[in-house]
Amino acid sequence: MTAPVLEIAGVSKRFGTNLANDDISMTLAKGEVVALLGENGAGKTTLMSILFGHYVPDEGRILIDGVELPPGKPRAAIRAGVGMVHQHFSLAPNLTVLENVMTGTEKLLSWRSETSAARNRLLDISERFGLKVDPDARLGDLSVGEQQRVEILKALYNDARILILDEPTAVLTNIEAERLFTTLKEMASQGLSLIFISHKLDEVMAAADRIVVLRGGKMVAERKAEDTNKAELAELMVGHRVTRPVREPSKPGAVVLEAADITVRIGGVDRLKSVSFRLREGEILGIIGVSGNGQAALAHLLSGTLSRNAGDLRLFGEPIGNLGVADVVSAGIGRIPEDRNTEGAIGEMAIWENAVLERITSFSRGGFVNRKAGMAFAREIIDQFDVRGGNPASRTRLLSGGNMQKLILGRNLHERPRILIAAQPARGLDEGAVAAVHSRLLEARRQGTAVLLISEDLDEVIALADRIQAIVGGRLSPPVEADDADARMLGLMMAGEWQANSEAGHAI
Amino acid sequence: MRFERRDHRPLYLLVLTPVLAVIAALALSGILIAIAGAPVLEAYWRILTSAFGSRLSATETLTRATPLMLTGLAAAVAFRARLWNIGAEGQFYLGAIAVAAAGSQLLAGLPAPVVIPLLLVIGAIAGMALILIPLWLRLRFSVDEVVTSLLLNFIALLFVSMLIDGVLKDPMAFGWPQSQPVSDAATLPKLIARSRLHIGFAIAIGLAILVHLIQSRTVFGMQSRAAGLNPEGAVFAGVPLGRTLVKVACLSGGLAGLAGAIEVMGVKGYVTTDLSPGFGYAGIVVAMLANLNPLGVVLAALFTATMFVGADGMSRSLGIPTYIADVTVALSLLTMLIALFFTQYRIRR
Amino acid sequence: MMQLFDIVASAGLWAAVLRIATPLIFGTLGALLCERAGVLNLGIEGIMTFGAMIGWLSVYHGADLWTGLLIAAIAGGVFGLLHSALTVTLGLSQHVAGLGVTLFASSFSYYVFRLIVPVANTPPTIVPFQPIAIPGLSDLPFIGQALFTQTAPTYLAIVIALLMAYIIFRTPVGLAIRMTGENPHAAEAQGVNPMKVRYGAVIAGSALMGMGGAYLTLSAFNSFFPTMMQGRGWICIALVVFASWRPGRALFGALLFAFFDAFQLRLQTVLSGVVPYQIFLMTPYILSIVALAIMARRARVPQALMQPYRRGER
Amino acid sequence: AAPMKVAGIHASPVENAWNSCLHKALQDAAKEGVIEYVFSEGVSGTDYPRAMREYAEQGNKLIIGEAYAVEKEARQVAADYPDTAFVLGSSGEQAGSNFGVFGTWNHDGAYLAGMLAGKMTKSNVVGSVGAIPIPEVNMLINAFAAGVKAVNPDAKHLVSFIGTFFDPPKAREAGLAQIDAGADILFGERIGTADAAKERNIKAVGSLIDYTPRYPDTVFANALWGFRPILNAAIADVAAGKPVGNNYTAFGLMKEGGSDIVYVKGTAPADAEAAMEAKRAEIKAGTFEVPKMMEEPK
Ligand SMILES: Nc1ncnc2c1ncn2[C@@H]1O[C@H](COP(=O)(O)OP(=O)(O)OP(=O)(O)O)[C@@H](O)[C@H]1O
Ligand SMILES: Nc1ncnc2c1ncn2[C@@H]1O[C@H](COP(=O)(O)OP(=O)(O)OP(=O)(O)O)[C@@H](O)[C@H]1O
Ligand SMILES: [Mg+2]
Ligand SMILES: [Mg+2]
Repeated sequence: MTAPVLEIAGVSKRFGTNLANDDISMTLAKGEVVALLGENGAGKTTLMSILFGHYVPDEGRILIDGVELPPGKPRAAIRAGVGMVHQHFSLAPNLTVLENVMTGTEKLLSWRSETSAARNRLLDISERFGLKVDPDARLGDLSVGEQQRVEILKALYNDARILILDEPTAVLTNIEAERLFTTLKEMASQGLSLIFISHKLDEVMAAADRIVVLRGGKMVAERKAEDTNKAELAELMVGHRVTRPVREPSKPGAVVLEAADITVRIGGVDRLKSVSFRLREGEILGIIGVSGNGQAALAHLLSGTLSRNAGDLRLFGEPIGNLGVADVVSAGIGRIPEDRNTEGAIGEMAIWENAVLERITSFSRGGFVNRKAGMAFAREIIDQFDVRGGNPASRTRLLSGGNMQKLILGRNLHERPRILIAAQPARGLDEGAVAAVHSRLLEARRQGTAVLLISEDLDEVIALADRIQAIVGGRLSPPVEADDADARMLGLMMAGEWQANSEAGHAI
Repeated sequence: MRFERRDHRPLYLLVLTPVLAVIAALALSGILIAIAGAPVLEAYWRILTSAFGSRLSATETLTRATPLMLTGLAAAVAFRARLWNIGAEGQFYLGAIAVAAAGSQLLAGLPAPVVIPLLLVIGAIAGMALILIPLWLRLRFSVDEVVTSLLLNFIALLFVSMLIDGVLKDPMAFGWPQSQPVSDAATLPKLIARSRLHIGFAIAIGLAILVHLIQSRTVFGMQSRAAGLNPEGAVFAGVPLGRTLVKVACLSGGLAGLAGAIEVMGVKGYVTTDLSPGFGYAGIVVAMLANLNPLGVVLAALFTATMFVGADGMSRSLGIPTYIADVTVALSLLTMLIALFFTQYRIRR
Repeated sequence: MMQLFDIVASAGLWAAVLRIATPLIFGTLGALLCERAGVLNLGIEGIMTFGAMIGWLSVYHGADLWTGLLIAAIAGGVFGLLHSALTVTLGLSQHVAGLGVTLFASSFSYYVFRLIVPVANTPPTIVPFQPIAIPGLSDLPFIGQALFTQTAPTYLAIVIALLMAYIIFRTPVGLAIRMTGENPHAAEAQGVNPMKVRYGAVIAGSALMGMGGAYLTLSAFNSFFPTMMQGRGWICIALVVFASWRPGRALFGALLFAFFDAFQLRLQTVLSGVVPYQIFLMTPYILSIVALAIMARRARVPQALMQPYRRGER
Repeated sequence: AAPMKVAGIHASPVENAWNSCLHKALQDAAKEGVIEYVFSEGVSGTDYPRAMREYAEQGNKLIIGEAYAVEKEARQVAADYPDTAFVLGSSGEQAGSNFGVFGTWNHDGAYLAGMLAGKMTKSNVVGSVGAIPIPEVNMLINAFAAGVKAVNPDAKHLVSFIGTFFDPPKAREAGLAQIDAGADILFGERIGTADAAKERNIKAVGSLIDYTPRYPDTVFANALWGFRPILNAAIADVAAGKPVGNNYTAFGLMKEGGSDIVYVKGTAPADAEAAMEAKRAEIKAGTFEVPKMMEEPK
């Protein structure tokens, strides 16, 4: 075997009392694709940040082609050929693509930016790797997928030979993700070495040559892709066997929520166009679709933060007007927002406050908050939903994504809602956390809750939903029974193919 | 060298760091005092006695702390909700002029128990009215309120200057631009006779406690905090964002207006354009020193007033330039800010 | 109406506009540079005061005018260093640190001035910058007298405005500054040290503020007075927003503001006593707010403005 | 006898012309060994009463300053410290036995300077730049204008206020604006005005103190005001144990020798100087009184 391009030797890093990386060593060969796998908080991002010079390790060394990198110097890492695509994009929305890419690439104290040369070079690279972008577009105007491309181009522009991608597909649609991995494979064949982090085992199995698993800051396993399988990886990650729960047959009850010809217009654009659906007690209705097709508007409408421009909504059989958040909550509708960090929780507030904020009227009297009751409520959620990493009084920001999601689930399911609007409930979670969220949703269904599951993850929807509708360009397809559906058919629906066939009844 | 956020704040640190800050500030201003040729140790002693050494100095310190508490609360309330109200100075003046207008003309002749509460409310309302302008601009046009509220300070001051030079001018002031005085009934009773300390001081402390209760115990307090920390999250949780901000703004502007009202009714009796030596701006610093905690504001205001009154008196008794007082206050604020930082962070490597 | 027209058509008005605008141009550019890198510098009022004091004091003690201006710039830079230490290294709240710097810098200026300069019946004077008639241009009718008979710092201010526009939009360091103001994490990820960029921008910006203050004592007037800054620094903070963080527009904004001021001074000579003088003085502030309301939607605030950047913290 | 302990409290920095009159007189007295002088400057309205009390408690016998912004409280303080004498610049009346007041009445000089200016102007436009229209500023500007009108009824008189006591660059701009509007002689109630005149090579009149040394070829006349006579009278009263609850303004009048005009001879036409000197003599003799007009000049 040839000498590794990258060697991580005995790296440890401590945050306060928390040992985030514990004596980790690994290597990467030229042209190799390594997947880094682990639960939320296992230390993956930390390790990669050390490699890139964001963090200074407490112990250990990073060697590129056998030469040690000075710790804590991103510039040195870039020079040595390391490129990093961050878990949370590091881009400036107000600058152009070219400006985002060019930052820091020239000698700082020169009298001129060689803009046109840089534009040509960027176009060359984007041509070569099939990553198409408009260099002069304002970054904030691009879709998430395009922004991801810019992130990769940034690294390639710096002549990266080692590319690190931290959860690159967390915000991409399946199609975009597939396209990305094709590109990455292509890059590897051109001699680039890659490390990517992902929670999606399918991706890992499909794209990686080798898989490294972290747990609790330690490296617990290393496998060649051909020598392992999804089940083993899941078990290695979590430390015990994980199985995703399966849906049992159920008898849906009465229709609790019915939408007819609903239209929602935001800023002059129709985000929802005559959308109709029916949601029954004890069933999960899955709404699939590529993000940006109206899911957010649908979720916000039903969550009480958006009002409709046209159409009828019937709740428990009664026609209703526009709903505010308070109405929605008091009507017994639970809501799991798409983005737990911005909408789902207020990071700087205590866990108990986040638990009660949306139903504050039931935890207050005469305008005064009943702190004791709130704390008790939070403690119950923490116990029942296995929220780890904090007590009711600690700041919510300190919870990991999975645990924050459990908190959000808990505050909604605790009161056994009649309807639950769940938008991307398992996004970015590790295998164990995904299983936990899924089983909670199924349990709610068993207890008679009507669940509207909005998701981009086909596997998730097929596994959980009783019926499935696709959302495309603000329109909703007719429902199909999940048992009749397969990935190919759903793929067609997500591409908007139902319209052609819908006249022929439910021919598919 | 890096800074790392502390998980726990040990008690000794919370006590020790402010003390170190004061020592550092005094050491630095000691250098300046020495340069002026005055005995440094004696200067320190004079600072102490000038702030608390006699009945006069102690009551003066508390009197000067009173408006700082109120403007400090105004800033703390607004900043908690991320409403960057830099306009307390202008709100202070509007509160003051409203009280002067009402207290000298409209309500003259009413007995004290009626007129005093009424005037306090009027002062608060005037402060609210002014802050609603930047708030409206923010909600309607998304104009950053830092700048608009700052600019409104100058407009408010000129407006007051115009009034006290015109319709509200005191004809007994021989043409000097000053407002008519508020009636005797409208003068706040003294807390201590033969001093300037008035019940406004007690009102300020009472309001600090009230604001503390509002912020820590009420639904509105929780919602305004949520709105400040994460507006999107707050909206999702059903917090009426606009309405909450309006309420926060009214509370903040009201407190600043009240500060002006109380300064007029308690101390000066009428309005001139030099009523406030920057109380509105100082309130911002007081609020930050207090970490936006309403009860902390009381302490921070007392601290600031102590430093000022102490150093001011010291300069007089030692015959060094009066400006040393502001220098000492500024140094204490800066060192105190740094000290507060180190109660939250530790140095690593 | 005729009188108003005469005022606007007088070369004297436009010459005054440039003079009144000069300290504002320096200050606004300084504040703009800081904010482009993500740091609000409310220390400006104090830094300008100190610049005015130290620049004047240096010349009073024998330095030549340009050295005085340079010393004011350096002193401004030193206060910029203080502000950076507080807001960049420690990441303290930028409002408050700025107000603290202003309080310190201005009271310190007065204290030093009082210690060093003996109190005299009238404040001691220096020989300030003299107007330079630019040969050829200054002989042009109207424009010549209006624009080309200023003192050297005024020309310098305009050159700096154009230079800054070039640097911010056309050079690598300008891009690094903009990126730091938009997203310091992204800057760091590209190997640009946001801390250093912020330090540099705040120090350089504060140096400009110091020069703006010095203009008042080295050109607009020939003595230093405590309290002479009169809120000019705060105006600059407003002008930065008015200018949507663009140097060219900052130049325009400063000139516009100065126009209001020069205009009201002249309007008083024809309308004296009819309208309270406070109304005239208010106009520039009111119009600034109106302009903000009109422009705000289009303004692109640096996204990381007022957000501290701490390495290794999320 | 040991020098009397006297304290000065200045709301403005002592560079401010008015305060500098007080400050200079006090410093001179201290140099002569008559008094022992301590002072505070830049004292805001809120802090002013405290400064008075502190100086009183420190055993100062006489406290000199300005009550304008604190008229009510200052009297309160005086009442609380009956053993200390307070003599303050004020628009109000004296109070009790220990609270004396004085005004700044140098309008006689301003009137006389106006008489010179009225004969000197070629454009027939003169201008005055003031701080804010308070009575004593108004009186001064009105007297100047009256002097101009007395000798040249057709002359036009421009007035600007800069809205603050302390912004010399702004006063200069206001002066330039008046020159642009045609004025060729400026009356500078505020420092900074003469700078405009100097820049445009016209003449200016100063107020309170003698500006001619500072602007040799520009300021040709000054309406002086001397505080020393007032101070001497107050010191004498205190030393003699007499109550100081008097109005000391008169000691600052021209006919009492407190104020005067100084001018550069030969700048104005000889007949103008002669006419002015005649008026000056009348004022000193008490046969002519310059009108006291306190309303805002138009
Ligand atoms: N800046 C920080 N300050 C303090 N602790 C941190 C910091 N960053 C990470 N940690 C700690 O390090 C541990 C590892 O975090 P890291 O972000 O590396 O996890 P991860 O494996 O990337 O998780 P995920 O899959 O959720 O992205 C966490 O448990 C956390 O406690
Ligand atoms: N500033 C911080 N200080 C200390 N611990 C932190 C900090 N930020 C995050 N953590 C810890 O990091 C761990 C992982 O957090 P992280 O945000 O990576 O979760 P995540 O699952 O990746 O969330 P997301 O899905 O939103 O990316 C958590 O255990 C949390 O306690
Ligand atoms: Mg991670
Ligand atoms: Mg994650």
